[in-house]
Amino acid sequence: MTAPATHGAATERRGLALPSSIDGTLVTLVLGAAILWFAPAGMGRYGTYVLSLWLVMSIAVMGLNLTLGYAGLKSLAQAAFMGLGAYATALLTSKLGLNWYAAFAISGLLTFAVGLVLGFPALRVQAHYLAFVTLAFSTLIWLILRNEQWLTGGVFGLSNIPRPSFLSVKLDGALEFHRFVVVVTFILAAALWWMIRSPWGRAFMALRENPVRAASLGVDTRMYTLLAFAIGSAYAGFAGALYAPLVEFIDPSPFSLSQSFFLLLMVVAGGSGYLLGPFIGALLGVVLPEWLRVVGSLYLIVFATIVMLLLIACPQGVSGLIERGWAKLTGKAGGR
Amino acid sequence: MKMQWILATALSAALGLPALAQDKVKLVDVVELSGAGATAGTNWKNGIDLAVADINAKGGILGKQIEITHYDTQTNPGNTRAAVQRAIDEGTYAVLGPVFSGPIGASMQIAQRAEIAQFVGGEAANLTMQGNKYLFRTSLSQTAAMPKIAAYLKNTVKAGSVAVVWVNNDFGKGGRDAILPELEKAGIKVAVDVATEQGQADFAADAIKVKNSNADAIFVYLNEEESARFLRAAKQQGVTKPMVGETTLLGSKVIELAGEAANGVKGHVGLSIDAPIPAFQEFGKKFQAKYNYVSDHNGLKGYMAVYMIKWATEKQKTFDKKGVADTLRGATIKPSDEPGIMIETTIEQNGDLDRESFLAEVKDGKQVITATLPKIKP
Amino acid sequence: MGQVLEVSNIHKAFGGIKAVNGVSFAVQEGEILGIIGPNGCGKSTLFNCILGQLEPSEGSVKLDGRDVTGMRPSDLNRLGVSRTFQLLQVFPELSVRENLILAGQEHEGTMLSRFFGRRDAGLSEKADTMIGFFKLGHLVDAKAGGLSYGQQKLLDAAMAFMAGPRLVLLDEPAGGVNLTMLGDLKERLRAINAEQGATFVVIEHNMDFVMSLCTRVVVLAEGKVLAEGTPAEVRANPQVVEAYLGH
Amino acid sequence: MAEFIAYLIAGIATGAIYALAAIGFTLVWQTSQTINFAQGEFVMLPAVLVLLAIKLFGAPIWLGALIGIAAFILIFGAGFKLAVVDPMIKHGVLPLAIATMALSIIMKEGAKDAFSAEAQNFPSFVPTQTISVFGASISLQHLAIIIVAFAVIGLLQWFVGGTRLGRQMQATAQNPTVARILGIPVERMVLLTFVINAALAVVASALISPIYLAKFSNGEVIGLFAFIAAIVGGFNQVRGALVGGLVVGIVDSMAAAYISTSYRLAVPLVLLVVIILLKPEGLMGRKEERRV
Repeated sequence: MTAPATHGAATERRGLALPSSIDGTLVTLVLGAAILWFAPAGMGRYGTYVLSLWLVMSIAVMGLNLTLGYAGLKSLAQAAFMGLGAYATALLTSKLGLNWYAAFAISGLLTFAVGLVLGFPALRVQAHYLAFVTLAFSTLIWLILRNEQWLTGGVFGLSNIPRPSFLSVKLDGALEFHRFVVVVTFILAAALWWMIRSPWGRAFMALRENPVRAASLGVDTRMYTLLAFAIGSAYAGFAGALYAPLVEFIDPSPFSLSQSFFLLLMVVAGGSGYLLGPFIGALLGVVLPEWLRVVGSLYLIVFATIVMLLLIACPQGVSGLIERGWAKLTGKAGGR
Repeated sequence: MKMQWILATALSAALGLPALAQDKVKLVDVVELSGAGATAGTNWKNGIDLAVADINAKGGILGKQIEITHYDTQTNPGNTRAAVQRAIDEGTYAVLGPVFSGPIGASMQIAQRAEIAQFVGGEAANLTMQGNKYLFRTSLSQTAAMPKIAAYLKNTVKAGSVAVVWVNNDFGKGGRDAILPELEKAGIKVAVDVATEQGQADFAADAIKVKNSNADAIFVYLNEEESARFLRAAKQQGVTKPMVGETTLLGSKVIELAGEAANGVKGHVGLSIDAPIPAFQEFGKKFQAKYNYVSDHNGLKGYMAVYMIKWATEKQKTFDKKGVADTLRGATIKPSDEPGIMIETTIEQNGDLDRESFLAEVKDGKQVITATLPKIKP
Repeated sequence: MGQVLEVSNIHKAFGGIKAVNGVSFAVQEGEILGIIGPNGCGKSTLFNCILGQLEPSEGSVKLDGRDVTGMRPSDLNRLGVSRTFQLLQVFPELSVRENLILAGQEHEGTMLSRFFGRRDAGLSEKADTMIGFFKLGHLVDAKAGGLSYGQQKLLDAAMAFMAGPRLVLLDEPAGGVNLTMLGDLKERLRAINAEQGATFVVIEHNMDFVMSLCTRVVVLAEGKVLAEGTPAEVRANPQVVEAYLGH
Repeated sequence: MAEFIAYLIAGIATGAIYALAAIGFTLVWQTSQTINFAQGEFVMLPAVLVLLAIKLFGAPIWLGALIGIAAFILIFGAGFKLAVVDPMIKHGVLPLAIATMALSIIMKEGAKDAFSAEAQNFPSFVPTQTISVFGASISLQHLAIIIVAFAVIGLLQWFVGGTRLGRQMQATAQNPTVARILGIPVERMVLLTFVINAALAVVASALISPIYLAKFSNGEVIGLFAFIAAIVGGFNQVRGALVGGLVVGIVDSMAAAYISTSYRLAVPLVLLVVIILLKPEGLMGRKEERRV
C-alpha cells in the first residue's frame, strides 16, 4: 500500500532534489482524506462518530509515533497530554467563550511547553528516565483533573462543550464535524509528513538508530530529542482539542495511565517509524472493539495478543508486514 | 437507507440471528462490562438477562419477544455517549444503563434529545436535578438515602461526631457531597473526612486516621471490595466504633470478603436480596442458580428496569417510545399489577424513585433486616 | 604550523581502575598522528575523553587554544572535530547519500532553515562528490546496512570528512578491513591530508598501517605515554619494543 | 508520638509488600535491561490461578496451590523468557518493554474472563491475629511479609555473592558477552533469573492476596507502587527494592496521615521525580556510566 513509499521509494527519489516532490505517502493522505470526507454517507451518527474518533486518536498516536517511532523515546503520558489539551479547550471555549481555533492553538502550545519542561531534566540523565518521569506526570495530571472540581468538574466531568464553526458554517451535526476533523487531521498529518522529509526527520531517524554516532556528526541530540518529545506531546494536545468537542463531554477517565499504555500499543501495532502507521494502529485500537462485538470484552485480549504476535514476528507492525508483502510482490529484496 | 438494510441483514445472517424484527421488540443495554465499572455492570447486565428470559418465557411484552443487545462502554463516558447514540440509531425501544453516574451524565442528553426513556443504575444526586424528563432511576437516589442515614446516625446510633470514609469516584464523591449537609442539619460533627482511591489495596493508614479521630461512628461509602478491605484494616487496627453504611457496605459480596470484620456493620439498605420480601429472595435464588454467584443490588436494579418498561408498555397498550416515559412519570407500580417489580415503586416527576427501604445489621455473617422504613411520601 | 589540539594530563578512572593516567600530547596542524599501544592501554577511553563522550576525571583538552574539556560531542563536532568509531557506526536504514547529508546538515543554517528549507539541506552535490571520492559512486542510493563491511568502513570515514573538519580522530580505521580496501583507505586519507590540509589522529593496531601513514607516533602503555616520535624513532625505542613491539 | 509510630509501622508493613513485588523489577532489569510493565500482574496472577485450579478441578487447596503455582512458574517464568524475551530481545529492549504492556493486558483481562470480575477471598497461610508493637497493632500476616521480604533479599544477596551459580548469574547480568567468553552458560543463567522472578511473584502473591483479596485489577496498584519503589531504591540493585519499598510504604502512610488524602497518591510520585532529579540511580543504585 503506502508504507514502502516512506522508506524505500521516497528515499531513492530524494536524489532528484525536488523539495516538493510528491511521494506515495502524501498521495495516500490526500486520497484517504477524500474518501473519509464522503465515507460517512449512510453510516448513521454512530458510525460517523466512530470514524471521527478514529481520526482524533490517530492524531495522538501520530505524535507518539514521532516520540517513540522516530526518536526512540518511551513516553507514558500521551493520554495525559491529550487530557491537558481537551480540558484546556473545553474550559477556554465553554467557560471563557474563546474561539475554538484559538483554544486549539493554545492547547498545542501548552502541551508543547509542558513537554519541554518535562523532557529537559529527564533527558539530561538517560533516555529511559523519560519513561519514569512521564509515568509520574501522567498520574499527577490525572489526580489534578479529578481533584480540582472547581475548575475541571472533578469526577463529574465537564459537559456541554461547544463545537466550532467554520467561517459561518455551524459544525454541530455529526457529518459536518466529521468533515472538519478530516481536514484538521489531514493538515496535521501533512505537517508531520513535511517534517519527517526535512533534515529534522533525518536527524530524528539518526537519533533512533545511533544517538552516539549522530552526536559525533554534530547532531544536537538533546535538542532534537526534546523537540521530538515536545512536538509529539503537542500532537496529543491537538488531539485533545478535537476530542472535547467531538464527545461534548470529558472526565478524567480517558486520560489515565492505562490509556497512555494503550496509545503506545497502538503505535507499535500500526508500525512505529512509519508515517501512516498511526492510522492503522488507531484503527486496531478504536474500531477493533466494533468489529469484535461478538466476543464482548475479549477484544482487549485480542488486541494485546495481536500486538504481542506482531512484536515477535514483525516489530515494524502492520506497516512492516505490508512493506514485506509489497517487497515480495514486486520481487525486490525487501524486509529487514 | 437500502445499503443499511443490506448491511444489517448481512450482519445478522452472519451472526446467525433470526431477522424477524416484526414480532420482536428491540432493547439495547449500554453498560460497563470492562474497566472500573465491570463488577457493577456485569450484575446489572445479568439482572436484565434474567428479566428478559423470564418475560420471553411467559410470552413477551404484548405478545412480542424482547431482543436484548448489550454494548460495552469500557466505563468510558465518551464511549457511553456513542453507544447510546448507536442504540437510538438502531431503533431501540428504550435505553437501559449505564450504571456509573459519570457515564450517565455524559450520555443522558442524547436519549433526552431523541425523547427515548433511559433507565439507569446511578445513584448520584445531580442526575435528576437537570430537568431531564426521560431519565429514570432504578434505585433510591443519594439525596433520598442520605437523610435516612443521618437520621439513623442521630436517633439510633446516637452519634455526636462521625468519620466519613469515601471513595474518590463519581459514586463516592456524590455520596459524600450528599451526606455532609444532612449531617450538618442533624447537628452531627464530621470528625474526619477521608478520601480513598478506587482500587486502593491498603487501608491501614486510613483506618489509623479514623481511629485517631475518636468519632462516635464511622460512615463508610466505598465500593464492594474496598469496603471489605477497609473493614478488615479497621478491625486489625482495633477500631471499635460502629460502622454505618448505605446498601453496598451491607451487601453480600462485602460480607463474604470481609468475613468476621463485617459483623456488627449496620446501616440503610435500598435494595437487597436479603430483604424480608419473598420476591427479592426468590430473585436471589434464581440469579444464583443461573450465574453461580450472589447478586448485588445492581442485579436487582437491572431486573426491575426491564419490568418498568414492560409495565409501561402494557399500560399504554402500544409500543410508543415517547409514551413509555410519559406513562411512567408520576406512576406507582404495585407488585399486584406487575409481580416483576417486586416492591411497590412510585416514580416521581423528575425520575427519582420512592419506595420502602430497610435498616439492617450484619450478624454472624448475614444481613439481618432490623426495620422497614416507609416511603418518603407514603 | 599551529597547534590544533592540546591534551594535558588527562585522567580517567572507572571505579577503582585507572584507564587513563595522566596523558599529555599535542597535535600540529596538518600532521597525521598515530596513537598505538597494547590492548587495554586506554586508547579508546582517551579518545572518548577528548571527544566529550566521557568526562575526564582530571586534565584538560584545548582546541586551537580554547578549552573544550567535557564539551558535548555535537558542539565539539560543530567546532570542526570529527571522528570515527572502533565499531562500525553508519546508519543502516538510511541510504549512502542520506548518511552523508546527515553528516553535513547540522553544520549549516539554523533549526528553522533545516525545517523549512530544502530537504537535502543543499548538500546532495557535495555528498555525491564525497561518495565519488571514496569510490562508492555506484552505491549512492543503496541502504547503508546493505553494504559490505569494507564499503561501510569507507562510508564511515567519508561521513567524518563530510563537513570539512579541521581535525579528525580515527579509532582503528583499518580494523577488519581486507588488504585491497586498506590500500584504498590509506590512499584516500593521504589525499585528504594533502588536498584539504586536514589534521588526523589515528588509533590503530595494525603496525604497518600506522607506520606507513603517520608522521608522528605516540605510544601508550598502562594509561601513560611511554614514548613519542617519528615512526623510525619509536621503532628504535627499546622500551617500546619491550612493551609492545616485542611480541 | 504513638500515632506516628502507628503510621510508621503500617507504612513498613505496606512497604514490605511493595518491596517484595519490586524485587522482580530489579531482576528483570539486570538481565535484560527491560522494564517489566507486567510485574504487578505477575503478583496478581498466581493467586487467581490457584483459585481457578480449585474451581475448575474441584481440587483441595493444597493441590490447587500446587497446580496453580507450577503452571505459573512454567508459563510466566520459563515461558515468558522463551516466548517473549528471546525472540524480541534481538530487536532491542524497546519492543520488549512494550510487549510487557501487552502482556499485562492479556494477563489482567484473561484473569477477569477466565476467573471472575469480582474480588475473591484467598486463604491465608499465616494466622490472622494481631499483635501489639509499641502500642501500634500489626497483624501476623504483615509481620510475615516483612520477614519474608528481608529473608528473600538476604537470600538473593547470599546467592549472588556467595555461590558459584549466583556469581555466574551476576556476571551474566553485568556483561553477557564477557560471561559467554568465560564459558558461563549465559542462556541458562538468564532463564534461571526469570524462573526466580516467577517464583518470587508466587511468594508475594501468596502473602499479599489474603490481605488485598484476589482480583484481576490488583496488579495495577501493586505494579505502580512496586515500580516507584524500584526507581526510588535503585533499579540495578536487588537491595534497592527493599529500601525503595520501605521508603515508599512509609511515605505513603505518612501522606495519608498528614497530607490531603485526595492527593495522597501524588506524594510517592513527587518523591520519584525528586529522586530522578537529585540521584537518578536511586538511593542504593550503582551509577551507570555512559558507555560508547
